[in-house]
Amino acid sequence: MSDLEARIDGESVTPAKGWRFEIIDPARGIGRLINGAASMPVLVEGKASDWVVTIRGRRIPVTVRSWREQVLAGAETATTARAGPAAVRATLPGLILTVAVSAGDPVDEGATLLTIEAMKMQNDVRAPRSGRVIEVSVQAGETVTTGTPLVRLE
Amino acid sequence: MSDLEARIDGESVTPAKGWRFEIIDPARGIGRLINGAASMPVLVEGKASDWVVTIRGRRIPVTVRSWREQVLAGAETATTARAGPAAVRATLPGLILTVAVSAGDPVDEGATLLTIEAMKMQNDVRAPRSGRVIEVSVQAGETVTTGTPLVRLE
Amino acid sequence: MPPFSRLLIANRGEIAIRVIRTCRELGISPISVHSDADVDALHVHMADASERIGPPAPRESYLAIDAVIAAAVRRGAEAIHPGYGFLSENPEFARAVEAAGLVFIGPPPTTLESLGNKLAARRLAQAAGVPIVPGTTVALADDPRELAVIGFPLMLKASAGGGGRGMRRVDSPDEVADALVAARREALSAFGDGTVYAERLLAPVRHIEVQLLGDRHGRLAVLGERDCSIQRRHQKLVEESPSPAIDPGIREALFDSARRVAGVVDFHSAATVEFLLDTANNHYFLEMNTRLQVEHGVTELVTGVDLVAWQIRVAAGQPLPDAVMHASSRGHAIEVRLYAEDPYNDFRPSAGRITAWQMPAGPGVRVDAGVAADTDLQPEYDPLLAKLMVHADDRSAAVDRLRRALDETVIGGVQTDAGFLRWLVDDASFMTGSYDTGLIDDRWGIDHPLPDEHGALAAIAAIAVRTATESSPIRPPDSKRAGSAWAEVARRRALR
Amino acid sequence: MPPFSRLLIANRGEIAIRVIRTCRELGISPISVHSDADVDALHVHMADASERIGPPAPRESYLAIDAVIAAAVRRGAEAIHPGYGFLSENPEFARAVEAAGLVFIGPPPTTLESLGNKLAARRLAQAAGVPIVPGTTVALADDPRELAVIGFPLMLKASAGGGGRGMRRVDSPDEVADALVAARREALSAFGDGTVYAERLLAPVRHIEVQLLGDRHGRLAVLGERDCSIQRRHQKLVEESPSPAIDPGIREALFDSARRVAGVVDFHSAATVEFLLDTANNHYFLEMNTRLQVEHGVTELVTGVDLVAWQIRVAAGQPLPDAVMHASSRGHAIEVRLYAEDPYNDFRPSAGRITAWQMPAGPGVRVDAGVAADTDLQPEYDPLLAKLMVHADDRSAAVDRLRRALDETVIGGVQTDAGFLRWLVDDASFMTGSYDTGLIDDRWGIDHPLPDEHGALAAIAAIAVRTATESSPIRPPDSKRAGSAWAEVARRRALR
Repeated sequence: MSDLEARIDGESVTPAKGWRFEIIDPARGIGRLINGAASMPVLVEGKASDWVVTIRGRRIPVTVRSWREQVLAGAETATTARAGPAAVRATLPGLILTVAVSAGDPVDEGATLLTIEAMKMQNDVRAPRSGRVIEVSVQAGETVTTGTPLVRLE
Repeated sequence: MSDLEARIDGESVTPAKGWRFEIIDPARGIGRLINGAASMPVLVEGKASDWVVTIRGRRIPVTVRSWREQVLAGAETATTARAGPAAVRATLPGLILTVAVSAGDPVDEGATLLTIEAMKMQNDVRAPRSGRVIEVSVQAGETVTTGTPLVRLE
Repeated sequence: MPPFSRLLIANRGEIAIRVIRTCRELGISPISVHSDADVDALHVHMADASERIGPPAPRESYLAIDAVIAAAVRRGAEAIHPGYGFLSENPEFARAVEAAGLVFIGPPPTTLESLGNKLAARRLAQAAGVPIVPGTTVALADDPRELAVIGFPLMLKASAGGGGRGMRRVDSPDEVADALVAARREALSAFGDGTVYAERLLAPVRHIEVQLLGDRHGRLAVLGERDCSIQRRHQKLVEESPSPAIDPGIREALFDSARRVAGVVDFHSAATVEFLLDTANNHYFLEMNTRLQVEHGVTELVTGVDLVAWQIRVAAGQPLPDAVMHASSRGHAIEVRLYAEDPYNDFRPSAGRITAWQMPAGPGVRVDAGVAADTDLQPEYDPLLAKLMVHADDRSAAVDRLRRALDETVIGGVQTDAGFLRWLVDDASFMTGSYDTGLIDDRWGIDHPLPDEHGALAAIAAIAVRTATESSPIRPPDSKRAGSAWAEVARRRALR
Repeated sequence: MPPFSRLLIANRGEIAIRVIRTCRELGISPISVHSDADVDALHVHMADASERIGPPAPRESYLAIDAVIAAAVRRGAEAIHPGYGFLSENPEFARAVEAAGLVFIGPPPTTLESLGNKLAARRLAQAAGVPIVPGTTVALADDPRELAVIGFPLMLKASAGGGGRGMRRVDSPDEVADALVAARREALSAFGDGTVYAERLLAPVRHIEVQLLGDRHGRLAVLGERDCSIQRRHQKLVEESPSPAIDPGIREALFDSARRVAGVVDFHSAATVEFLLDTANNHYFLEMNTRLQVEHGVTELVTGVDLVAWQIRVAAGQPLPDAVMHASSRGHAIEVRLYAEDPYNDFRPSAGRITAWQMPAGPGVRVDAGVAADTDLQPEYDPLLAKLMVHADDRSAAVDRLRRALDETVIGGVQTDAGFLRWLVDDASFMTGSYDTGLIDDRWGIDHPLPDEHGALAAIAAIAVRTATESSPIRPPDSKRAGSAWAEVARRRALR
């Protein structure tokens, strides 16, 4: 077990002292964290190195890797970081209402790129960083699903 | 479908007219019987020819057989009916409290053979028909599970 | 400030969970106990910690005083809640709890003692001027001549009894000898005490009980009555409040009798005084149960008073506030007990694994369950699976709500009494509230026949499902779900 | 005699199920409708029959008047319950229902019309002598000079609006032009009407609303208030009754204003008058919703009145009895809405499949859910999953019960607002009841950071489960359960 490292948001996390985890309902992934008098129900979903732990209603993605997996992953991350253009993707499914930019436009970080209507709400999609628009992959009136590439920034 | 015959307690049953069955939750075997305005939730468990349908809280064992299976089953039943001694088995798990008969005793239908304590209750096990006791397989103080042979009648 | 910081629940199943929930609401850390049969039980998983107290047999675990107290001490619990059944009315246990320096959530040991002996309780009630069921007030001899005076039919009852055990109906003088032997044997085996007494069998009667709640400062709240007349084997199946059978005058008479009985003992915590009510509206003291009743939730629904929370608070010395003292009843509540029992076979316990478990929800529905899907029923223990309670404006709306809730209920794998309960809500004597304790014998019977139309409907469902699953490949035999042939249907639907 | 023999519910999700349950209790056969996205939805399975009314887009299904009425006629329904949202406040729909010879469960079409236009409703309330939020009572021009008089900050609102859509906050004069364009565009797209008006933005302020229930014979019951001050995007997340902010004098003033507004229209059925209450305890009319409110269950818990049952009964002409007219409030009730929304990302909707779904139960807990395990969330519709309600003696006990209930709640597969709600029950301003509509902005924020201790606990859990499942063979990829690696643990445990 000491071989395994947990990471949240890329940061290594030291497991809490004094607590232990008990499996309750393996069919549904429910367990309980116990520390003497106190206890807390928790849901654990996932497999291999990718887990999502729900504590007090919050889904916390946790990467659990052995040293060997960490070395392999480190190499991969380095490659990704060097990659050039950034794709802005839909984070929720919905209808494209307006598109505010065209290929070639320079945009500032936080500028509105387009608007998606989902679940009765209009949501602005903003530029994650400053740069030039290389490509706009959607148009107003189009329906998109989660993960659909919307705009590519240089 | 017209090839399939349903039997309850060995009796052939004609499916109700005007009703149809709709699957609701296949993962748990839940459906609904529908007849125009009326409907009724039902649970269906089992496989092949052996089903248990729960309607209004009552578990109803239903045998569903094609004509071919009926012919085979008919031959088998005939054999069973001819078989000689009857084994009286425990219908629930529990502790044998008293044994009222010994091998060789003649018993009348309905006579108490032994007493089982289960779930806080004393339950009398009675002779299903008149006959002579061939063998008593358990003794007082013994714990039995469902299906354990208790007494054999001639 | 929570009344206690840690509390051990010396019970299992739904009542252990009931107490765990209140502990959490009061900020108390709940500790459970378990026998080897209950390692994976729901109540164990819901507590902050659980202590093993012995093998499956109740005598070696949930009834093992030393093991339970050792568990409480080991975990640093300050109080023990005994639930109902098991050790809840055992004065020896209550004394041992106090000797260990812990708080027993219940009346004082002396009170458990004087009321736990049903014969002593009869004498006590009589002395308090409360009418008792006609019968003997001393132990029966082996050849009891006094029975002739009482008259037949009569009931033989175990003095140390409860829960319908050690009871025998006697219809004529020549049945007395056999019945006495049987009652003594059952009483001795169940309670270690073969003392038996006799009561005239009153019929038709209703079983009506009064809920009491007292603090350690002499205040006693009377929290209404419950009608528990629907019984099999002298054990309750259905309870409701208010009783549809009584008017304010009778109610006040019952309350007065309940107060009198409680007044002659040193009382605090929750208790219930049980009465029989005959068709002339005379009531007779039956017994006083010095613990939380299975059906306490019915009272909670109509009065809004959390009985478990107040049991714990008064045990810690808190006085009952005026809001509890003067709590009034609102609307109508009914509880039905979901038992793993076969109503088509004389309500005998059924064994097995719960394959499907879907409880009703929505307005006016409360479910206190002790099991879930995939629970294996433990034959050592009481077959109560869950209590389904409804609350509505009036009795008629409550019955309609109960019918709706039962129709939403799905339990697979074992026969339960739900089949009886679903029949009951359409029964004329239940709908009008005019039933008595003979309802099951008189109107249901032992082997209620299968209505032809239900057979014809079952045939449709079984043929339809076999047809739908016909093309299914053979599933691995280790598949846990009972309706395993359905899996293929589910898979196909998921892909669509 | 049931009020109707067959009733169609022109809605989906939890509210359709809520109405289905009451239909069953009243002996009415419930008929549901569904879009192509909802073929397998829970509300469809619980009805006696369901009619397809179109493709997933609401405009082509749940908002398609002709399709809904055709479905009702086809099935022989005598009445239509519109639920909330969708067609519930649409006078054109109500007229079409009546034109088809069916009964619309709601106020008369003329009343929907006069109150549906928020500007007209403001004028109407003002004429009735009820204070309104300071602002315009006529439509804003494209270059509105009058805004300077109202003062900043102010809110632009859509006259045809509701549910927070078409609303824009304006903090200074130079933001007016852009905000007006945006508000008009959103209003036009959502309601087909770009009319906009302005109200001063009052803060700090509480949102308190009064529940009305009227019959067709002129009787009007005022069933208490609800405090709905905890909102995100001007949509409610938490509601409670009674309001912890008001005393009997203020309560009576609110009731009086509510009665006045209802008095100037032709009213029957259920409706809610919404007010803002400032720190000086002045109240201002906001709007009157002429339909069942999402949070109606809170009122049902404290008053014991079944609002849906009475909506149906008064629609059939039954008068309100005295018991409803004089229903009093008992105890304290709180509702929290479980939404598929990410409170760590500005409460944006989350999409996906619900992998685990375990709702709380036991004393004082009511759950009205629209989904279950294995439900795929439909992005076309409102992300409300369930309403979790608690009822207890007093507010403090209700908050403790809510915390306990949230700790029993398990939802897997999608992030919900349960993370916010669990934080809320420990927040000082919620515990004391002193919060206002700014609570989420002021105390929660947009990206609530992960407490270090929760990260450290998540690490333990993830490492423990990975370790426990390490030896597991690879599972087939079609396994539906998200926690599929757990399957091996389950299998090993079952064999033991």
